[in-house]
Amino acid sequence: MWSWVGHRVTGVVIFLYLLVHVLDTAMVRVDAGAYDAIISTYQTPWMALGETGLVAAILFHAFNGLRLILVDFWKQGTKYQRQMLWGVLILWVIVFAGFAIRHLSIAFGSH
Amino acid sequence: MSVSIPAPRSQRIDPKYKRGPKSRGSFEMLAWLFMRLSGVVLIILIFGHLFSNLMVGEGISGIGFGFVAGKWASPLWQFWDLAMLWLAMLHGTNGVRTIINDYAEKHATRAWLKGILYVATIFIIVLGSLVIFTFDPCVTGSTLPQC
Amino acid sequence: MQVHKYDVVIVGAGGAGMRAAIESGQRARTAVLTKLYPTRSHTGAAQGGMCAALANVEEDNWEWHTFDTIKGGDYLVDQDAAEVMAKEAIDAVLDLEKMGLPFNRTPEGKIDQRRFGGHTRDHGKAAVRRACYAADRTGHMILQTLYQNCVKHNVEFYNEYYVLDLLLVEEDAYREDGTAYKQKRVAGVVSYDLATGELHVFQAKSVIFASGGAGKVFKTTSNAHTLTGDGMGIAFRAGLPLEDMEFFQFHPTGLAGLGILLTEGARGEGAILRNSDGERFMERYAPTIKDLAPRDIVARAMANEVREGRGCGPNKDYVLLDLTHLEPEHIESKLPDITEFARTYLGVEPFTDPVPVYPTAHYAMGGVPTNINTEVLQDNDTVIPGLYAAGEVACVSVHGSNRLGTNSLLDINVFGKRAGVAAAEYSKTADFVELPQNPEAFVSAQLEGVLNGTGTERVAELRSILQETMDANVQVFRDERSLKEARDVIEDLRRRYKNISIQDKGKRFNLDLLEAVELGFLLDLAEVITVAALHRKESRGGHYREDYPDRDDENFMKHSMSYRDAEAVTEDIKGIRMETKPVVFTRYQPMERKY
Amino acid sequence: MSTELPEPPSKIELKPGVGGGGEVPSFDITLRVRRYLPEATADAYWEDFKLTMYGTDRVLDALHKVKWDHDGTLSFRRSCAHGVCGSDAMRINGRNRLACKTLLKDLDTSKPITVEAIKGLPLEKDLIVDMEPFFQSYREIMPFLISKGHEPTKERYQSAEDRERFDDTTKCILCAACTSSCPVFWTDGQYFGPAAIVNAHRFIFDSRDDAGDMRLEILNDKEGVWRCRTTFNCSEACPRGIQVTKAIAEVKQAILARTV
Ligand SMILES: Cc1cc2nc3c(=O)[nH]c(=O)nc-3n(C[C@H](O)[C@H](O)[C@H](O)COP(=O)(O)OP(=O)(O)OC[C@H]3O[C@@H](n4cnc5c(N)ncnc54)[C@H](O)[C@@H]3O)c2cc1C
Ligand code: HEM
Ligand code: SF4
Ligand code: F3S
Ligand code: FES
Repeated sequence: MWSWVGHRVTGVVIFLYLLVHVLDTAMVRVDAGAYDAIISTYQTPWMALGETGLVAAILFHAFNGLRLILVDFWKQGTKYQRQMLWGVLILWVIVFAGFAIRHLSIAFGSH
Repeated sequence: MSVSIPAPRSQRIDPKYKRGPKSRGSFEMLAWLFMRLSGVVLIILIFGHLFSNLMVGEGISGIGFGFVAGKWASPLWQFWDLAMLWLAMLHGTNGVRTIINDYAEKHATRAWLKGILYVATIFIIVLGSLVIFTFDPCVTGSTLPQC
Repeated sequence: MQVHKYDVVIVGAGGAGMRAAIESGQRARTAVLTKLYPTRSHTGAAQGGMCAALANVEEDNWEWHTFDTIKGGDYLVDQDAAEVMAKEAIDAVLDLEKMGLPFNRTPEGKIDQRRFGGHTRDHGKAAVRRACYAADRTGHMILQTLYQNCVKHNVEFYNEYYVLDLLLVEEDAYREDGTAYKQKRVAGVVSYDLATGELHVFQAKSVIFASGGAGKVFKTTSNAHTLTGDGMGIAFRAGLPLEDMEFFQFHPTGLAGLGILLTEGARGEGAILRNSDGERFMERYAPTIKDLAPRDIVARAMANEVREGRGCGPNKDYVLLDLTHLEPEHIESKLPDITEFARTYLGVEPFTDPVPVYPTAHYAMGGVPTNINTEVLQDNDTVIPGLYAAGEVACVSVHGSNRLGTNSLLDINVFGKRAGVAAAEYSKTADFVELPQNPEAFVSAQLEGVLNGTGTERVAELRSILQETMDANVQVFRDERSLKEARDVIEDLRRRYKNISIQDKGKRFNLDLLEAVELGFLLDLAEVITVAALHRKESRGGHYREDYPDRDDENFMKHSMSYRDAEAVTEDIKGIRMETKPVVFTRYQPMERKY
Repeated sequence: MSTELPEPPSKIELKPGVGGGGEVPSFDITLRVRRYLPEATADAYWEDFKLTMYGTDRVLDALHKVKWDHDGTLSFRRSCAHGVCGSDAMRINGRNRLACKTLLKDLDTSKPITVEAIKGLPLEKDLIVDMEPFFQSYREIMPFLISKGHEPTKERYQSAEDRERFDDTTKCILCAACTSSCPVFWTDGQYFGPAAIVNAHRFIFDSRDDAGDMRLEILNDKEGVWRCRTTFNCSEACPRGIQVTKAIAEVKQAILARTV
């Protein structure tokens, strides 16, 4: 059940972010300077942390989404759902660690 | 203290447990299918997006107006972002629609929330598409060399 | 109080009640009153199978089945009834299959059959494969299938309605020879809605009793907590006789100490019993069919082993059921549930270790007397128009003094169907009998009495004393001393019962109140069982008197009929009159019962 | 097919101490029950009972002990006491189980054992809920064999493999442990719920049945299978070990296969 709660929460978080993200990207159509100003707030360490969280959410949602798709379409899916959940978590930790190291070092390093 | 309570169980089925009318067609099935198909495609799109924006080169620090303009100069990236926008929005909207259906108990609340959701979705999709299609590297404030 | 009117009212939604409802529901306006949700009925606990001479896997015919039933019942079986049952068995099974029951199949796709205790080919020559089954969940599948078909036919259920009284009126009538008698007629039933605490009177042209057994008079029993003999108790209080109540079946293989049943099908599939010496002791008691001898014989053999010091365990009070020589896959496919019971409840792994077992109170052969058309009798031969009974509550009598395994699932289907048809047909020709004044008066006074009781006795305590004394004194072995002891304890409990009080005074889901009412039924029935057992000074089938170890056809080849009668005194008990009823013979003469 | 086996030996050596034994250990527990007595108080509350129980006792025995020795007003349903009738599904330590199948010794007895009614169905009293909505969903999926064509005189034939196809879902005892553990069912109670789908599955995949399409049509609904979010709570709760989520997945596939 908790994997589902996680999936739902991350889904909503990503969705809300997406709304904002499209709006801010829309600034490129209005004024290039304004866009750069907005983007520069993304480049502050605080926002970097937020970005990292967002990517964590996307990664979990994506991997777990794949698991759900396998549960639905692969014959043995329901049998191995628990193992696959472990797989999702392990994959998530690895990929996320890789991302966080790179992203945070860039974000903090540049300031 | 004793509270008065209505008789609990009627003979047959209490009207309040009656299910609403059956939904026609296979909308829910198609929505379900769409979630899975778009999910698979989104993985590629989003991972590609994240990778090219945050991992390659200077990562987040490299992003700016110029970066975007450079990307959208290529039709591949235009198409990529357009597909991502549509799929993610529809996927997300449908996801949030299920969530609203789950948690909003009253019919009116449901209708309102979904109304807001759909308006927001349409707005964002239209806006996003316009931005991608009508992108102009020489918009006001642009400091790109070609302008 | 509310009054409802139906053509047919069925009391109980177990196998018998729902089989009747399927028939009756399609013919007449029918209501089913049940104290449990239908699928909670104890028919669902039955495991092993349901016999019918389908001859799907080997040669068989219904006459052999009749013979086995009669012999198994130690010749106290009414042979016309046994013939009806064995003959209609075949259709009963096929009906269920057509309703959708998922039987296990043979390689050709027919219904598979397996061996079961006491079922033989050609009058006892060898064990025969006659039991149709669905793994060890036959009863579950029957109950579900019947409920499904009730849903299909839109049967009206009143769930969690406890029937607490039967409304009978008496009329003057004359027999053919001119003698006068009181003819009873059925007007309806009074029930209690558990959810609201309201009384509902159901007026009906026909009433079918299908309320199941009474195993809870004993402590160690395979029966559900809710099998408190309500139907029998109600009939007895309403002045109807109870037939053959001394015959109670003890199933050999209950999980030791718990009573949870391990089906005889286990032995059908090859499991055997062993004592503390590792000896397969059934070879001594029934040299031909050994572990597949009828239940009474096996249960006594087990009790005897324990009594003679060859029991196992710290208290040497049980024997072992050994499945270890069987293929695990075979057990897992044929007996999945019971192996799980052994694991869950005793922590024993049946594939590697033998399972502790001991006889457990299982089945009431006796009950409300009916003829083969399921019409209830008010004496040896007078039918009560409109009143029917089927299933464990009834005594047709197809089981005589000992029921063969699988014959009860058969009984509920064959006679349940007959009852449903007969009750519906009767309701088409009959008028409603007028309800008596204040039909609910008796029940409401009784309930008020319990609710307002300020005594010091607790229901649970009285019940556990009763159950313990019945286990100790009226079990597999009985004698005059033990029975008298039980009788005295019951008498004392009846006195104390007048002085009970309960804690829940509410109207909603007051199970405290109903447990008190149920205890009343249990006490009545325990008393009848004990008195009838004292009265029958012989040993036959499930009734074994150590002081009279032999069958005595001369004096006791007859059914016993217990009546409630304030005037009478039997075996020093006031209020019960014992009479007898002849056994119906068609073609099988009594022989010594040997296996 | 009873295989013909060689006669087992008349006598065997028993392993020492076989058949269990030794003193049955006793232990103390705290049973924390969610009480709701609408005739006395408007709100539900927790009540603790301290009990001494024995080795093979189950949660049902503890509840009986409370009812019979301490507080007769405690109300709960039960009948068979060995996990076959489906009366006593309840939430024990936060998980749906049958009280009669949950041995106390398998729980952590150092902490209070919490017992409450199953969720999502209207609460009536203590551990008793109104089961009608649950059975209503069950009835709606047409849980009975519908077979067109004329009836054979004898049984319909069915191969052992065809019989095996739906074996898992025939085991259902309608205890509602699954449906009342489903977070989607908790939300508004409109979802058909896993139990109804399990019972539809039992007929959809029965080779003798001809109405599979109608059932698929019923479940191809906004309250039908598509509401399942594969949370697996149902599979974990089922006391009969039915692979509930798998059954639901198979029904989804069947609907897809039939429309696409
Ligand atoms: C563990 C076990 C295994 C068995 N295995 C086999 C087997 O393998 N083969 C075989 O042939 N037989 C077997 N039997 C015996 C057989 O299952 C039962 O005898 C038979 O199912 C009884 O069916 P019934 O319909 O008469 O009663 P039940 O199924 O017990 O139903 C009784 C019904 O009456 C209702 N009721 C009771 N009192 C009242 C009241 N006061 N008001 C309203 N309703 C009431 C109950 O709600 C219930 O619906 C087994 C029995 C047990 C206990
Ligand atoms: C990265 C690739 C993605 C994959 C593989 C994926 C996969 C899925 C799947 C399979 C579901 C259905 C779950 C179910 O039916 O139980 C789902 C639900 C959902 N997704 Fe995604 N998704 C992805 C990206 C996104 C994005 C970008 C958003 C936000 C815009 C999003 C928001 C949602 C929401 C809100 C739900 C509903 C959750 C629920 O009902 O519990 N997803 N996702
Ligand atoms: S599927 Fe399992 S949990 Fe659900 S009702 Fe059936 S038996 Fe109970
Ligand atoms: S718990 Fe509910 S969400 Fe689906 S997997 Fe089971 S039905
Ligand atoms: S009491 Fe029957 S399932 Fe628990």
